[in-house]
Amino acid sequence: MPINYYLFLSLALFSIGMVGVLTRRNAIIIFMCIELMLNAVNLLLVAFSKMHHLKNLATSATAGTDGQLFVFFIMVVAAAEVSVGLAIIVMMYRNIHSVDIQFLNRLKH
Amino acid sequence: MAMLSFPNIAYLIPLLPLLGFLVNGLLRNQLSHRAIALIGSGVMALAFGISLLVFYHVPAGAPTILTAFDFIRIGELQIPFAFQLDALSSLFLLIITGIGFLIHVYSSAYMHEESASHYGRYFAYLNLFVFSMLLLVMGANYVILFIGWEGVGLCSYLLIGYWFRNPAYSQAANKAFVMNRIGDLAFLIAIFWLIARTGSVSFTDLPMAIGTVGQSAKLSSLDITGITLLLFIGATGKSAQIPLYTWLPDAMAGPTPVSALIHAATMVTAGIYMIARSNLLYTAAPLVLSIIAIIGVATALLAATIALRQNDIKKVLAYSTVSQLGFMFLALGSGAYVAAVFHVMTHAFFKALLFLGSGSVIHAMSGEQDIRKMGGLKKSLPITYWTFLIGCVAIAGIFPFSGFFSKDAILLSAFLKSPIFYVIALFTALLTAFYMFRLFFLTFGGSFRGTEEQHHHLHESPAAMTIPLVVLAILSIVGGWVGIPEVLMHGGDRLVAFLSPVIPVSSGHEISHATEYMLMGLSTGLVLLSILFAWNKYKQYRAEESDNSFARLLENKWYVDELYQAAIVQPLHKLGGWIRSVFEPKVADGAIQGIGRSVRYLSQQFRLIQNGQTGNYALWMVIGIVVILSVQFFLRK
Amino acid sequence: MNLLLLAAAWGVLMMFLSVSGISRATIRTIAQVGMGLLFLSTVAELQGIVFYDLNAPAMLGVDRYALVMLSVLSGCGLLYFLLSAKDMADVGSDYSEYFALIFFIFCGFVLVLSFTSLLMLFLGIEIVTIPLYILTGADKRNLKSNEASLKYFLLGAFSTGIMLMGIALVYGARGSFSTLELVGASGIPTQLLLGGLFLIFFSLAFKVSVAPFHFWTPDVYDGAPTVFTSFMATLVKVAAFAGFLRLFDHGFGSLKSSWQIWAGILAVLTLIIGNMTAVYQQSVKRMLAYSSIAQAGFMMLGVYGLGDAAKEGMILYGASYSLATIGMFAVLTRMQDQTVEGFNGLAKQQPWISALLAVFLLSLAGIPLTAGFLAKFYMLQAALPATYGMAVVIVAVIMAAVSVYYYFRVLQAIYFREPSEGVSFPAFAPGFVRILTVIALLIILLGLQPGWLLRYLYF
Amino acid sequence: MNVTPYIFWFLSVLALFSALMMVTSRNPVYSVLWLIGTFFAISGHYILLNAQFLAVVNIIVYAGAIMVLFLFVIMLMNLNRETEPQKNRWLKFIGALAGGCLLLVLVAALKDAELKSQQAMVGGGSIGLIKVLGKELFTRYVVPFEISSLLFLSAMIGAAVIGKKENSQTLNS
Repeated sequence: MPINYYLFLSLALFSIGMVGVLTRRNAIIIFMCIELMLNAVNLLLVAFSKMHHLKNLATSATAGTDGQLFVFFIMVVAAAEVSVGLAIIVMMYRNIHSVDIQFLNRLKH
Repeated sequence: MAMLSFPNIAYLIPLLPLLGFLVNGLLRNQLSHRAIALIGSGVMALAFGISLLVFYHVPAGAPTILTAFDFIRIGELQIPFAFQLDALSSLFLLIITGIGFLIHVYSSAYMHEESASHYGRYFAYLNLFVFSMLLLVMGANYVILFIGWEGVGLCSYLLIGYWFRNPAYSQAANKAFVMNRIGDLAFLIAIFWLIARTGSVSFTDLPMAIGTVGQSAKLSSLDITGITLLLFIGATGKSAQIPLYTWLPDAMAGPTPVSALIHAATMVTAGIYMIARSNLLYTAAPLVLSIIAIIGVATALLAATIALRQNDIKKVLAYSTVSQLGFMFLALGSGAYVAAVFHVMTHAFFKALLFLGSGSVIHAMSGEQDIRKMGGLKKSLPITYWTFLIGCVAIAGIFPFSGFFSKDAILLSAFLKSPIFYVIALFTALLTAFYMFRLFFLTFGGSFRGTEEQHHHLHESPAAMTIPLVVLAILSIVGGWVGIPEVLMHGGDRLVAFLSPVIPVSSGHEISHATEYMLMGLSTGLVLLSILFAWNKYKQYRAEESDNSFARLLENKWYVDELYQAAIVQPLHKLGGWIRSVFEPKVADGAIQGIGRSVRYLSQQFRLIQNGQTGNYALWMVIGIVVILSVQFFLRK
Repeated sequence: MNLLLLAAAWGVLMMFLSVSGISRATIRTIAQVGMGLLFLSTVAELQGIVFYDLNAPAMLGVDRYALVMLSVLSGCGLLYFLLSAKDMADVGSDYSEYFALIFFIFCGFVLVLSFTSLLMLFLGIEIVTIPLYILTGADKRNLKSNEASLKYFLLGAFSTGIMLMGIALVYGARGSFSTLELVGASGIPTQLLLGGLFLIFFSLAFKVSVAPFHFWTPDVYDGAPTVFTSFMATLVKVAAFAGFLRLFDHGFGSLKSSWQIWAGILAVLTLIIGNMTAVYQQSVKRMLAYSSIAQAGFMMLGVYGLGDAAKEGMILYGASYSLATIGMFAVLTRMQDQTVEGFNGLAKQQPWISALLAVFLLSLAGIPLTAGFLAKFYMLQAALPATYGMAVVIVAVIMAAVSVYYYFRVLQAIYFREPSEGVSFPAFAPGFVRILTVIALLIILLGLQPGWLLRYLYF
Repeated sequence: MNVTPYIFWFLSVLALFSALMMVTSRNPVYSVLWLIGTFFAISGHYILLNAQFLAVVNIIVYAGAIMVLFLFVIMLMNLNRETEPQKNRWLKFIGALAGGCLLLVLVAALKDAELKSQQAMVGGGSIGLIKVLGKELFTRYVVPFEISSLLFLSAMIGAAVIGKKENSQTLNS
């Protein structure tokens, strides 16, 4: 497939995630939107890795593995982030019984 | 013992006050008043002794550069922590340490009623100030000069705020600091400009920068104009010139010896020192020189008119300082750098004398500063009276007092620059004589107008205060004799020759002896007239708008006087009052407040954006990204 | 690489100490010893004594810049522990876990300072920030702390997403994550590479709180427990900047014609916003939070200017700014009233502490003969040769003057005001005062002899 | 007949549609479900690209573990109703506009990039297989692999610190 298709698809997913971050008020949904952004990146990385693989097939059999391994690490980090993030959200919820970020304005000055 | 011979011994000059600062600052609770005063003044005496040594050893040719250590080294740029010993710096060293020593001695008595802790702190700050001032004049490059420059500003801030029980004082300290900062800004920008173009900030590299030694200049004329202009703006802040002068009168909130040391004799002359130091650059920037001359003469006139109407003894002296600084800038602007330095020196003598004298008066009057409530102090304060008189005569510029020679040199240079400058400067000199003698007569002449209790307490100050007065009075008389103009005595002008390694002697205009005599005679005669007029008007002062029949009779007898009064004095009084009440708060301070207001407005706006909404923060980020990316990818090509 | 192993080991040790039931004082001592070892091991490595070599040049490459920066960070970290370790006990009950997290953050510092692959940069930043989210929210009983934590987390994760997209685009353009191969031999950037470069740039700008990506900073710094704000605002920010500089100097340096001007614009914007907003803050903590943005603007000048001056300046700035801010925060935590008025008349009762605070404030304001002045000087000198350098320098100088205003408000309160009614100042322990004195002396020493620290860069 | 393009378009439309539905759903539970849908579509793309390992991990880790965790939290908080108050309409509009602009800018900037003629290898290639990736992971990538353990350690400590109940739960704001 032309790499441009993947590029645009993943940019579109990325932007949808971003729009979600900008328009929603529920912290969990915002967090999910961020996960969507990460997945868009993952898709793009995999596509690029296959592109580089195709391009450098002649010189190196393992060209492009970097990209897929990077995706693996993104998943690792995302899992760690999720555990911490959800813990923070739950802590917040325990205190104010809401996950609405618009209530988070005690710190304005 | 190589360490203790010239030039290495010069390291001790700044180190001694620093030592005094550390000892007095750290141990002030353990030390007695006596020990504190001894340490504070002792280090100054030693520093003065060494300065004398340096002064006699300073070679006539190339400056001696003492490199203490490597300070800043960024790639090609090297800025060592170095001192430069030459004619100009050694002269300033003498003034600073000498007058500084006298003022320390004076302070030991003046501040005696403070608790040991405060007393120690006061001396520590004073020593720190002297240390910074010495860095300023000894620095071999603009960065070291700037360090001293900032240091003196900081100490001035601390010392003005020293009597912080009164909130107005800390306000004044703030104002002084902010105004000084504005000047410092320009200075710093000038330094970076210089670095960007020449890659060096050493004074010894200046000739190379303007390309006088056979190679092409590193600075274009635009660069030189810009740098010198910025340096001058820096100088206006420190040396209280229009428009950054209003802090100096307010700074009089500090203790009187502080006013004498910082706000009369030393710190405020830093701007003049800096410009004299950069004279090579300035000579290459005639436009900036003209601006300096205009600002200088305008400041001189403006401050003198305000001084006419002041009743606070220290305020009169403060405005007089501003006015005298204006004279010095006029000299600089006229290219007569030596005259400016000369006036710095004589002014240091007589203005320190006047301030210390006023301190003695205030001390005797139990803190009263209003000259309308004084009078007749001649009998109770004989030493103060005589020394103050000498100071007044010197500042008025009567032959052969020191002020005569330096002022004459300035007037001459102004005359050569443009007759208009000369006329205004001469007129300002008349005003100076007038308000100084008004001050003098109101304070010492006539009969006592204070309360009975004050009258009872009147006493001459202790020896620690009067001895500095006497020494300064002697200096105020003889101090000018190093610069007797050629026309009066062949080879009399030793200052020009002495400073010639730093400030090249310009082979400029020649002026006939007859003209020079005429100018001298004119100024002396007019000044004498002006003093007479002040004597007549204020020898028997009651109250400003008194309806006394005797006074009216007197005035009627002098019909000329009334004419004078109506045509000149009243308008001037009005002008002085107007400047003080309208111009200063509205225009000069108003500009500063305007800056403050716009900062406040911007601050409000920024705080509105910072509204605590996470979503909005993300939105601003995305907007930032979109804007930058679209400009980058679609507009920048 | 001594520090990486040691910090990881100590982090694990601290983690297990939490269940061992030993006293807090012992835990604190162990943590302080650990930080001291980190510092010593880095200094040792600087002298060529390497205990442990990771030997993965494709991932990590330690150079002298990284080592000097790491010794500055661990040295400041040691002083921070000595000053503030006690205060962490007031935050919550998980005393030893906080130390463990901070040791893990130091592992992250190593990665951020010595990465040779974008993967390590990414991992390093995550290892630094994930513990920070937790430390921010460590004061669980305090809603402000919760809120700050959540905000920081959401915005931080958002910016991580942007960085990853940038890395993906760069990978698409170059086929490698190595920072040595970020720019092709031709040196002509493709659109894809530029797009990736800019997205990474934005994300790093977020991490170091450069405008307009700085909005999280005041809220998070204000909401977080003050001990941790002190850590975040100093060491973390400095490390992030060092990484920023490393990537854009070594990696994208040859493309500076495209991004340099933006670095300059953002630096100017940051300086203006940070300083202007700090001016009217009443709370000293919040003032320091805004001023940290302003200081970030100055550090951004290093990214803008690049070159040796920027590197040296970054080290000097890191040291001077961290030392002064750590000192300020340590005193602030102990103050009863944390507004500017709370400092009124401190000089009368605590002259020595006041003098030390004065040194910190003067250094932050950039007054000569303190390290802060030289740090600013180096940064301005770095920015000077760049395109439009003079204009940026002028703005920076003006803003430095504005910053004097708000730092001096505190100084004024300390020296020129009478103590407020009913406010008593805390008694400072002698040991605490000694450490503060050491910090002040270091600031003055660096202000006189920057070469003392910087020569390690070359010898 | 080559079915690859059809699969590609189908998966892409599915991913985009699910993503849009995730963002616009009022009910958080639906959002989670739509997001899982997106993940499946993306996993489908991975399979199409012959990145089998990632496809499996994506399903197991993301769709399986992480999203279940989300669902669990939402259920725990009893948010499974359409209770979420909506943002100001203007803010929503501006947010969407900003996101849209970013997409537009990026697409416009990158559409003429050097990638025009490049292809991603579909179907073939062995680099996505566990064998190849595993070998790389434990040789060249062993350092980051080890270091990511630190990340998990700190996340673990973090979750414990944050999640543990404080003894005295006094709220002060």
